[in-house]
Amino acid sequence: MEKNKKITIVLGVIGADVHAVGNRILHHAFSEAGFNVINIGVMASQEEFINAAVETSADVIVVSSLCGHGEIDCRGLKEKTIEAGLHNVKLYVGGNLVVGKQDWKEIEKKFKRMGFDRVYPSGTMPQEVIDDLNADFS
Amino acid sequence: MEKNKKITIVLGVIGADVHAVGNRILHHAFSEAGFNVINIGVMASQEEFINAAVETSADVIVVSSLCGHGEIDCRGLKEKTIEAGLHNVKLYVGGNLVVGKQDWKEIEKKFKRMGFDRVYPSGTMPQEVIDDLNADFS
Amino acid sequence: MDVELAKEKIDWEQFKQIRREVLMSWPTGQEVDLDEAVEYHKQLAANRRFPELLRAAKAEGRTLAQPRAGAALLHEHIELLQYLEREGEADCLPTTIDSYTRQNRYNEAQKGIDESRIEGRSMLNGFPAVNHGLPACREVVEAVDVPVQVRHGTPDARLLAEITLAGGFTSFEGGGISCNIPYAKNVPLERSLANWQYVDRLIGYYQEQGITINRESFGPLTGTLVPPCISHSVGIIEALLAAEQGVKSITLGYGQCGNFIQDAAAVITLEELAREYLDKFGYQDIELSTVFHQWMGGFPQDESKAYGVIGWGAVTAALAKATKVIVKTPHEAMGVPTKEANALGIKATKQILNMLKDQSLPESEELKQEKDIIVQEVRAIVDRVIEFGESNVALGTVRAFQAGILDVPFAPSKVNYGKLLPARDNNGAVRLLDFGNLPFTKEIIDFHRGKIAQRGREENRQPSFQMVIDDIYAIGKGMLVGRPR
Amino acid sequence: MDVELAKEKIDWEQFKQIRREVLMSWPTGQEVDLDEAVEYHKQLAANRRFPELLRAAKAEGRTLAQPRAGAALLHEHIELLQYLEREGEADCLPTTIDSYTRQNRYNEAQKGIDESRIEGRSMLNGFPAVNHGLPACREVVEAVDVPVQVRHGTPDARLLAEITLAGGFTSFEGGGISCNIPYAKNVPLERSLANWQYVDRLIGYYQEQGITINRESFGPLTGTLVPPCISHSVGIIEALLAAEQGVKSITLGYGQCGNFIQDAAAVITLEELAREYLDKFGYQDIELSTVFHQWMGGFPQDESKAYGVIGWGAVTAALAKATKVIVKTPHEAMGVPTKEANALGIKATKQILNMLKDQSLPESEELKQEKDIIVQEVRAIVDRVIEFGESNVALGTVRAFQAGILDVPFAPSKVNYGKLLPARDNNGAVRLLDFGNLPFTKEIIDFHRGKIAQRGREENRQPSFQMVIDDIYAIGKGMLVGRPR
Ligand code: B12
Ligand code: B12
Repeated sequence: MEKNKKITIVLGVIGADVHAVGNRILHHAFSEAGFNVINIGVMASQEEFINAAVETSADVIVVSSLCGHGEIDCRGLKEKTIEAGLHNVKLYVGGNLVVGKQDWKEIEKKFKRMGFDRVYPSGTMPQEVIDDLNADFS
Repeated sequence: MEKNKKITIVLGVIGADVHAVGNRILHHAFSEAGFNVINIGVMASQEEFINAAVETSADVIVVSSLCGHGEIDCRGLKEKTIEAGLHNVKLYVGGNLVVGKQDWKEIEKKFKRMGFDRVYPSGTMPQEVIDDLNADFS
Repeated sequence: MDVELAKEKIDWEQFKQIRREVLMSWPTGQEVDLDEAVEYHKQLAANRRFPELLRAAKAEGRTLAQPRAGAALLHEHIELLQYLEREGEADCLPTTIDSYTRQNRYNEAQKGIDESRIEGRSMLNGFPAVNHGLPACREVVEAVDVPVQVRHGTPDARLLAEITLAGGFTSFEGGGISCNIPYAKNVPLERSLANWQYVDRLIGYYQEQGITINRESFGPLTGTLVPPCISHSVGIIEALLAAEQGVKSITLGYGQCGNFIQDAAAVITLEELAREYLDKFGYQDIELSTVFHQWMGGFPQDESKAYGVIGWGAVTAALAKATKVIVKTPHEAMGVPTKEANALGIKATKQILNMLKDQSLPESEELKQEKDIIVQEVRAIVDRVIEFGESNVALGTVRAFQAGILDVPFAPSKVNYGKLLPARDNNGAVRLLDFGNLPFTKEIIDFHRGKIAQRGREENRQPSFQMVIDDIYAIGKGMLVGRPR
Repeated sequence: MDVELAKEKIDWEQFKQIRREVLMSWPTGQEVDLDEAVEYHKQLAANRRFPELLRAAKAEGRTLAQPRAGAALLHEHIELLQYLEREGEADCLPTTIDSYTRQNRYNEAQKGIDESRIEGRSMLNGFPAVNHGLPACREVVEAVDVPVQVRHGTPDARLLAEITLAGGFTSFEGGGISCNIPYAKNVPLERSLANWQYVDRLIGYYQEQGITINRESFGPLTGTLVPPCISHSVGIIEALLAAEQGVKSITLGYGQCGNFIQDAAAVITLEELAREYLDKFGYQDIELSTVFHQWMGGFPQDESKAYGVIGWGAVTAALAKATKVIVKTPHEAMGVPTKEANALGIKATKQILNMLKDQSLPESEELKQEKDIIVQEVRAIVDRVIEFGESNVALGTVRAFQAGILDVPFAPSKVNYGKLLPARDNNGAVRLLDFGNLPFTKEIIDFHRGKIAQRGREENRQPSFQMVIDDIYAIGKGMLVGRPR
């Protein structure tokens, strides 16, 4: 990837989830860090993520799930990206991904198996993702 | 034991232990409950317990140990009662008997092995001991 | 929008027409029979009735502790509540509704129930009361000896209310604003307000039959740096709308901001101002109480630090003499708490509430100043809302949100104006950095500007969005004010 | 008693004579070389020096958090302190001394060390510093990056002070009254006062060499319903005695009573009154600070409830702006805490201290009244003590205790008069039910009587010893005021 092409991120909060604060901060942080951010906001369906990624030729889809329904809401997203021809688009997910306090190793495995490239626990600071984005796209 | 003979209790806090508040309350509670209380107070040595029991023909010795040194301080007390001919005197012990929060079952076993008839955890209310005294001496 | 917003108690015949449709939207709706429900409530023991408990607590000047809790499966949910009653020593209980049900997505809720059965653990973040239906609700209510409340955040809670109230719940949380702006993205205010007029009218009907149901507004809104003037204005409007439909027992909510003088001033003025406006509108016979929410924003991950946050919330609730406190848990930052973690939060809170039962915050110059500014701010907003509605409060609310006269920070809703920017002052009180279109006098604006400028000087930086971000992260990082590193 | 109580700084030559004996009382005494110790202190970094930390905290208006901690074996003790620094985020650390050492029973302490080695766990309730000796102390001090204080309750702490101060500790807790009355049974006051004049003179010597060592009085005394006037009087007398021997950095202690207005008033007046008396005696150059002890009486067994008690203590310390707070742990009712439990208590406390850093309790009528009464009471007592001593404060103290002019509730010591009976008033403030021989004016007595009578009326019972017992149990049972069932 050329150095001066801005990386495009589709950002959103999936499912019936309305937690808007983290989304707003991620938007701010990614923009400040020089990325091109397409923010589809809260309560975004899988289709909205896919459509936005197709329309903007996005490099990465960053999914937030805070409310606990991450397992149900994220299932099948990877398959839909492939159907849509987004073979090279990376999938990141983070937040409070499941209901309750569970073993993180298990959660990570579960979401990796669903096809996510990177999975982040609650409390992850934006800088960490920014560093990973820079690593994945350099 | 006759009904009208008052049961005599030797009460004290053993070793280098200065915790005086529980002692004062036990004294009050045992007296109110009709027992004859010989209170030798805090920082009482094993010898002081034995002497008081011999002098007053006590029925029971109630040892408190709060400060954590119960294991070291109580060792040998049973043997000393026997040497002193106090074969029928019962030995009760209670308080914060060891250093730190430990498995209660283990502590109880340890103190029973040392020769105590009854062993009480921290937080035991006076009424419980009074009930046991009444049971043991009726 | 063709929804009509009532400006007085909805005609019962008209109500019944809408009602038929509501009850048909999911099969369990058919289980509701209002006459039978009224009979059910009449035989419900006083210890299971929320309005009675609130009245008693208020008379004694004590603060009740209530957790949040809800699980996908009925037996699991009952077990949870019984545990919180027995081990957690909760004074009253909730039934927190899952977020599919909150969006009327009963099919997805059903999927969650089914998957929970298979996985053997709750896959939902709450209790899907509509799917479980009326008899299940009564099982819940009867399974415990303290009153149970429906807690949620549902823009269209009509069916939920029908089922749960007929199901014996004696308190219902929410409101046309507080269940929309923080909890939805695309729901027009006209619609959520009309839906909630329905809920209030339903409760008004129960009241006509002699059954008082408590109504509570969701004070914390987005839980994130919401200044008292905003949540108070919303609470007062929702109280007026509820009273209009015949509701007689109202609990006003407020989410802890963190500065105890501001928080105490908020709890005190919340009830005073609500009373003032209810009186003005002729609703003199309303029983009011207050509910204080322990810190509703981001929590520290560390459990002992979470206890610190919980403790501070308990202290403020007790000193401000709120009627009820909603309790957080040491798991808050992680996820829906286990029943054990939930009980720990309640017990820590109750220890403090009990120790402080006989103490309260004395009057002081500082407290008086905070109360004064809140009163001025709220009157400025609410008076304008009423004016905008030309005597129709609901309509005024819609117009006020359009105009940014009412504005909720960090709200996901598109109908929210979204220009307010709050930040803490140098003592941690929440002030405004950007006022959007709030109808504030120069005096009020200068007060806020002065307070925030003072902090800027202290921190040697210009107030900006970075300051706000720092404040949002602060409590999670063990601070109240987000100071620059 | 043939002990002589100094009324001015002890002559250095005379001191050295006693010193020879002291150092000979246990082999490790021979390790102490004062000149070498002074050199050691001179190269000790500022971050390891207590007086510097206290000065900085006071200037910033923040409250430091300090745990209690001590284990039998050296490596175990160091591990404990490092853990509390790293995981617990403690601002400063203690070395709590075991209770055999406190009674100079070094043989038994040695038995404890040996048994701990065999059992593989600490059989002592603290660190036996005398047995471990000087090099071990320096290992402790150098193992962590924050200052470490010796905490104990030793009537004769002369050897302990010699070894630990030469060992690099920069703060020493205790006093001739506060380490006797609550901590001993048969030790004459003349003797403990003289022993502590020795300790203070030793610190005065370091001061003469340019090394400031902080001295702290043990405010809580028996930790059980001790009214502020008693602990303040003791603290002020100990401060005067320390200043007399050349001590320049003094921390005044107070144990939380539970009513926050009384507690805040106590912290504020403690420093004001100490300053007043130090000035009166011509000691103008003393650096003062305050330490607030989280609830020192019986704790709840339940750990979440213990967190509640800890949180309330943290709030009061922060709002009253104490310089330091001594932290309890969720294991308090059980026993010496594990290092993990100890860290949890500190973290919960620090979360609150940090959140409240920028807040303080505003002045109010109620606060003013509490301050006034404490000031009146303390002046009544301390003035009489000074009068009794005919310009010899130590002698006055001995006579005052004999006469019951000074009296500590629930103290085990035979030299304590033992007639005071405290009880809570209706708001939880600690008042007096029986005054013993306290030299109080009718006005003060009427104030207490009125307050307790008010509670009696509220509870419909005559104030009696049962009320006191109920109060002692109350916090353990989740209350502050022990109401009848
Ligand atoms: C504020 C809040 C609310 C507000 C939200 C207002 C709004 N519209 O935004 C309100 C009160 C409305 C609310 C409602 C609910 N909430 Co809520 N809420 C919170 C809370 C306290 C803070 C969230 C927050 O704003 N944090 C601050 C921001 C900055 O942090 P953040 O959201 O975590 O985002 C950051 C990181 O997670 C990370 N991140 C986020 N996404 C991603 C993605 C990637 C790829 C990466 C790398 C990083 C990343 O970066 C963000 C910026 O730093 C959390 C608990 C907590 N965290 O302390 C619960 C919490 C998220 N809520 C929860 C729940 C259950 C609900 C409700 C269902 C029920 C309820 N308890 O009322 C409803 C659900 C509504 C819905 N349909 O979604 C649960 C989720 C449970 C679970 N996962 O097990 C939590 C964890 C609380 C709990 N312990 O029960 N909530
Ligand atoms: C107040 C207190 C003090 C005061 C005591 C004042 C005095 N002279 O009385 C002061 C501050 C001086 C003090 C000093 C110390 N204390 Co202290 N103290 C406490 C505290 C907080 C409360 C004790 C109390 O008065 N409780 C109220 C009374 C009514 O309850 P009680 O004493 O438990 O007694 C009741 C029951 O236990 C029971 N009971 C007692 N004996 C018996 C016997 C029988 C047979 C039965 C059936 C029942 C029974 O009935 C009593 C009446 O209800 C406890 C912790 C706690 N419990 O919360 C620590 C505690 C006892 N102390 C402790 C320690 C270590 C010390 C010190 C070594 C060091 C220190 N931390 O400063 C010194 C030791 C001094 C010494 N040489 O003994 C530890 C003991 C540790 C352990 N066992 O592992 C405890 C548990 C605190 C802790 N978690 O570290 N302490």
